[in-house]
Amino acid sequence: MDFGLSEEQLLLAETVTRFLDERLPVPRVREVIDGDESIDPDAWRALAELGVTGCLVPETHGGAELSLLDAAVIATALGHGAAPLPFLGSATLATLVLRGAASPAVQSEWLPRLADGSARMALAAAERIEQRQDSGVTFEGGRLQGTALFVIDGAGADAYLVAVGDDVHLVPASADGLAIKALPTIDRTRGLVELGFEAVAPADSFLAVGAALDRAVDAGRVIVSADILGSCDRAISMSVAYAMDREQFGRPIATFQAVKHLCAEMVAAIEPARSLLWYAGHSWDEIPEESALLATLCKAHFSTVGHDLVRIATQVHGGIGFTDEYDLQLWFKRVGLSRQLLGGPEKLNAHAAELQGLA
Amino acid sequence: MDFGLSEEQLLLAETVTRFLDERLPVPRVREVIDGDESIDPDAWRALAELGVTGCLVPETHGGAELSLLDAAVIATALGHGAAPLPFLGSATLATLVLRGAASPAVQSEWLPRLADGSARMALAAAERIEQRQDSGVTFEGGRLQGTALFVIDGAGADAYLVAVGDDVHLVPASADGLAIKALPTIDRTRGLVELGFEAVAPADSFLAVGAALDRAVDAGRVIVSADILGSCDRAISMSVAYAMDREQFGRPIATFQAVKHLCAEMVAAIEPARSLLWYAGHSWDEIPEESALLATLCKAHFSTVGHDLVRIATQVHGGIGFTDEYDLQLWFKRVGLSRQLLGGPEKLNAHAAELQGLA
Amino acid sequence: MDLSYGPEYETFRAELREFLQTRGDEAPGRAGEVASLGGESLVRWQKLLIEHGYAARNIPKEYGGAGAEPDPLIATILSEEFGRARVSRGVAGQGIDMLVPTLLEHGSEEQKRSYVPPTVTGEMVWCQGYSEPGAGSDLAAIQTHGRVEGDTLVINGQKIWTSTAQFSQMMFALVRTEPEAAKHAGISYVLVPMDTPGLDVRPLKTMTGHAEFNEVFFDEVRVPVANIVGRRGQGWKIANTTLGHERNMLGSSATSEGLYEGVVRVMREEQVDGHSALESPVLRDRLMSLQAKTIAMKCHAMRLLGSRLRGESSGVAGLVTKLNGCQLNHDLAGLAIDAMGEGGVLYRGTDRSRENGRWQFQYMFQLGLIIGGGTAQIQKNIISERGLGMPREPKVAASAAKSGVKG
Amino acid sequence: MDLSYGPEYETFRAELREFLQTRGDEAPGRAGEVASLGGESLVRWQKLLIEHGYAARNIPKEYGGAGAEPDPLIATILSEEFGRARVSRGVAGQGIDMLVPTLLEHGSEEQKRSYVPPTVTGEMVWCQGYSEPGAGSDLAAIQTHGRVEGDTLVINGQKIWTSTAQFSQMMFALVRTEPEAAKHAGISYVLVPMDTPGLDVRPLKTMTGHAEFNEVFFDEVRVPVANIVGRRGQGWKIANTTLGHERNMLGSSATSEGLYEGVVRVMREEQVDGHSALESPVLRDRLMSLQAKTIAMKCHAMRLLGSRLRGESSGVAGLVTKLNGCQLNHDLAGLAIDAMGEGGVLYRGTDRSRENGRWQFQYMFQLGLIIGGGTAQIQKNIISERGLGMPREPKVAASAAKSGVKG
Repeated sequence: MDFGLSEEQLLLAETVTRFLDERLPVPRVREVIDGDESIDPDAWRALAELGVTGCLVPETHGGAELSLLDAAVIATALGHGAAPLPFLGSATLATLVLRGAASPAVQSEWLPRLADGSARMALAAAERIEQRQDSGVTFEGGRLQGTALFVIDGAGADAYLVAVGDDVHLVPASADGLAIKALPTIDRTRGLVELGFEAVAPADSFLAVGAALDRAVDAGRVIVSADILGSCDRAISMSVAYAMDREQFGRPIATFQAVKHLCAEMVAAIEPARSLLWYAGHSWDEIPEESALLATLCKAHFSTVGHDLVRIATQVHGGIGFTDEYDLQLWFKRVGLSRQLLGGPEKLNAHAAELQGLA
Repeated sequence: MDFGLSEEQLLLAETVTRFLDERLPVPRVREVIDGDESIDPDAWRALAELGVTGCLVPETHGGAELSLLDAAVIATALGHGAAPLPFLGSATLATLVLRGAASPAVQSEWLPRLADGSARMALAAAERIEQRQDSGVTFEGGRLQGTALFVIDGAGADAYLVAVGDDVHLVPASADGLAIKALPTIDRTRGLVELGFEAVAPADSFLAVGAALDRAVDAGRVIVSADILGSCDRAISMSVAYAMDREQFGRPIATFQAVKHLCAEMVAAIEPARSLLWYAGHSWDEIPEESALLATLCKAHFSTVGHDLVRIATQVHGGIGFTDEYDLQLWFKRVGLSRQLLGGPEKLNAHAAELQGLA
Repeated sequence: MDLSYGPEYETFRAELREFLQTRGDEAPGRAGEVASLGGESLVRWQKLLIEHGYAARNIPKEYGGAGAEPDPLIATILSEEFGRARVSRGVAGQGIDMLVPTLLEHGSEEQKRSYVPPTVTGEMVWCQGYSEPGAGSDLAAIQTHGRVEGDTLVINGQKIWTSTAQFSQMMFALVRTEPEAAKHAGISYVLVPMDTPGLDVRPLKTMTGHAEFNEVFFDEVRVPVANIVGRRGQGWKIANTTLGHERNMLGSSATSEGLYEGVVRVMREEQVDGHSALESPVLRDRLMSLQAKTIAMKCHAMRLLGSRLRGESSGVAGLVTKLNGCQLNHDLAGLAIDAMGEGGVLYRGTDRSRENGRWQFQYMFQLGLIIGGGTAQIQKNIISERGLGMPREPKVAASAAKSGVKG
Repeated sequence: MDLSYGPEYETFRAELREFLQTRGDEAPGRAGEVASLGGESLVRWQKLLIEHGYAARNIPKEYGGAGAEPDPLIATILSEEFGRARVSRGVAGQGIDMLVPTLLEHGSEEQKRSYVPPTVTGEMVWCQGYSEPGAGSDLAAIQTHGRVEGDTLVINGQKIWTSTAQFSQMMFALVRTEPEAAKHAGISYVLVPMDTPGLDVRPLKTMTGHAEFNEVFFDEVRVPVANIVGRRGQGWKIANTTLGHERNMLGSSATSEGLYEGVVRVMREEQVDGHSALESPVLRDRLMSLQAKTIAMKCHAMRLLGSRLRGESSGVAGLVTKLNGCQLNHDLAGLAIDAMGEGGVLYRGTDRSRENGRWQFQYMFQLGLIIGGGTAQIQKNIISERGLGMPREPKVAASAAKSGVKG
């Protein structure tokens, strides 16, 4: 019996955090998001050496074949660093769909390249979460037609996995008839795109057997939760440090009970949530019969907790927390995006009730 | 243009408050609720002289024929005093149904007696708010059959108005086949009863034309809101007084920012709610086309605000607020009952959406 | 309770409507209700409004105003009718709203004659120089200082959160002129031409990605000592007479009403899984809770107006507007975002984003307002101390305060 | 992460199950998991449990315990299996949970031999005398004082919130014995027989309408000076070693899980307008939010257990259990009440009331727990100071503090 992170997981967290501190400190993050690309491809390739890019790729395809809890540990560090990297879209969602359902040939073609960071993919499956007006993709006569919205980490991907019902179509970014349009969001550390399909012929198509798509989305929800966790950790440590440093009315604001209590409320909210996240991550590999429910409740909970928490952190900071120059806003927005990604709290709570037969 | 209470209304509030301070101070309230009757009938009759019992009875029947806002001013004072008096059930709900729909003969028989406090009535219409299992009344062959739940201020009433659909049946408390059973609630300052009908022949029956029942329920919602307002005012003033008096760690707890902020949050929540209540009360007489929506939203809002507020007040008090001996619990429970009466927040929000065509 | 305005006011209203209908198209801009910046067409329009008594109404005629007695009901009618007609109300902003009342109360005759008339007509635009990086909630802690050299005040330091600084000719600023004096006592209220050498305006980008504010840097900025309003060292008291006013302006109920209507529209139109967001009972429940609060804030504004009309203090009721209003607006924007689902994250720059990112902008901007102009924390201090008579935070010896950090 | 217990523990679990199945019916009471009061059948059962190593497990054999090494996993298995079998775990309460560890650490050999064995078997029941009307959050402010007269300590004062006082033979109490000493330093930890003349127990009714607690009055209560544990004036330090433990005990996740299951049942069964409350999307949304929190608290308890197993400090994570747990339980009860609609207001004494007013009782009682045993305010102080290293509230001169009230 051992509930908690292992030595290896703590080391992994430390390694990724140190990497980000060195290679992607906040000034570099700002450079990346102010530039043309929404991610830092060099840093991503460099992370391949640490096993990050291929953490969910099987060893047979050159990956590290880690657990989802390991991946969540990585995602927490990436959230903590507000890293502009396609961990959710490419290393989690696309990787798991390929791993779960693609043919051996497709797996052999793509998984090694995802693992070594030389290629990136994204999953177009927002329709599974929310069906929206003016979007949706059909597949008829061997051609894809329509629009796929909110493709996470879709900017600069080499190929897209496009879900149409339970079918998945692999479309290279260079495919004829494919239009890729960036969707500017509040959080510029992660990129969403819209894909337009005009009679696009996929390079490959396969059926997402064994609920591979749902499993990938479950995993994605755990990973987004982990990202929120990392963001919240950062927001708390920035708030405490700021409160110790900043003086008002002749004393550090950390001596004001109101400020201390705001910090305490943030911690009180995040610590049980962290425990929930670990369990949800663990269950994805080890207790699959519980994992859909746990991933759903976990993401709903983090959406709410994170949302409240970054507001409190901004309030602790006062005016400076509202500026662009001060870094807290990066996490405020990152959590703002995460809250809605792969379903907001109302949506997920309704889904959780259905999963248990309570609705 | 004059938004706010008039001189007369302020005087009315003061008069009722003074009356309660003298005739129904808290020790007397405790005596009443620890006794056999759930109300103080002498105080009720004495209030007739102040025009309270008959405030909504037309002058032609010996009442004061005041506005609903006036009645709300009275209800605020009654809530402030945690008064064990049937203002909601008899002076508001039953009176308005009689006034709105009963025959001249029935009005002449009952309204003067309600006005002078010599009789009390209650309205059995919970089924209009929530239809529940194991309850409901039918009227067939001139006989009432079934069960009516949650009859507000029904204990010791001389007669009951029983709503069956849009028909209203007048049943004297002494009617054959009528069983009256007290329903113990958390708040002992107001009494709910359950009525059992075994082939009961009503003394009179009439149709609640012109939405008389709905109008009465709207008015009831305003009056409950006003009662919550008065309870909250009392909870705030008790909290502030306690905080100024009580010392911890060598100084009055009122000097602790956390305590001050809790008090500020209570005030910040209640003041705009007070404004809303006044407007909802005013609109019932003056802007009837808006008043159903306003009464509904007002009650939903007060249910939420009051509920949070008495919890905060209890927290400001610490352990003593949790004792029976200290009086704050009277208001904690009074608000707890009011929250659910005539519909809780979810129910009322849904109703408000329907009223506006938003659902 | 009487919500009618009475016949004399209805006459005023009718005349105003007539005016807005016949002359409204002379107003600058299209639909904006107020314009804080200058410009020829605005000045022309403002002069016309003053002539009719529709602007600068309570400013004495000798200083360029309409010279009427204050009448909150007239003020309300003006606000209602200009809003309804969607016509510019003429000059607004910190010059006419904050500086002019201050000068009329505390300024020298010379200062009144020089500054009030052009400010009233919109020919002179002002910005406010109060906040500093080290003095947000605690304005008395300002560090920008001026040393007196003969007839000249030489200012060094930095101001922050100055909106419209880039369009202003003048700033009214708080400057520490008596370094020896106690915290609140050493501050002066100074009028500074923005083109004075050494004064540098830099846009301040906020989390919204836009520069709604500026920073203003002072490097040996020289202004005449005569530009001090009132006596030296009195600035704190002078500034406080207008600060209260600003706190009331923020979080007005009209903003909430507009946002509420907008959320209903979003929820009606936004379709997810074939249902409008309005069909979601959970989101609808949130909407109704916020509608009750929106109406409550509108009623509350009417109540405060009622108190003013009766010449009564609004008491504690007057202190809670900002705390509630900004939070409500923020929550309304948050609901709109949630109603859009994943689409709620989109921001400016894509036609997929509803109203070009308006809701995310409001969500962030209203949070900024909760924080700015006296944080929620400070508002709660004010409510508990001024409103409830609770004691101030006891003074802490500086040594105890600092040693606490290590403790 | 490894949620299995390993074979040696599974053996222990199997033996325990066997025991519970074969001998469980010898336990007193029907289904209650713990019994804080005495009684012959409980003492017999407790002795059987100790013999098997299922109770008083870590208390040395010489003092009547089972003498095993502490093992959190064993403790967890015991809790799980007794809970599952719904069999009494034997003696519980403040004597065995709080006094015995304190005596083992700080008591004299004489005290250990006299008090530990009968406490362990349940023959001697204890209550705690810490809180006072004037010292709730601020325990160091206690006023109950003892003056030494030769070998005797003469106690006067009052204690409050003493549960089980009416069933106890003994109280362990904090008594100010050195009036000259500084606030924290003048307190002693004293063992007081409840039948001492001058000691008066009065039930304390709470807002639930029931007396879950008592007040205890001391009027010249005389106990031997030898009943002081540790040295005179050391009581504050001694009490604090066990207070931390109490804070962890409250708000355990099992209570929340039980309440959550209860709410689901209520919502499934409660029909309004022909629909179960579970069919209300708004109430269901609230239920799911609380389910997430309930599971989170369960995971959190496992995490704290994990830290203990590894011999690590649980850090800040260990400080947040009570603050979250009691609030969660309160909110769960609140949802159940809302699900019942108007029926939610019914309390004990009518068959129309579901589970005889259980939910209203829990709603109030859990609020009492939020307030008691260190209010939410104090919990937040602890989290920010011990957990985050933020400074303590700076000391305020008494004069400044009091004058503040008038200011």
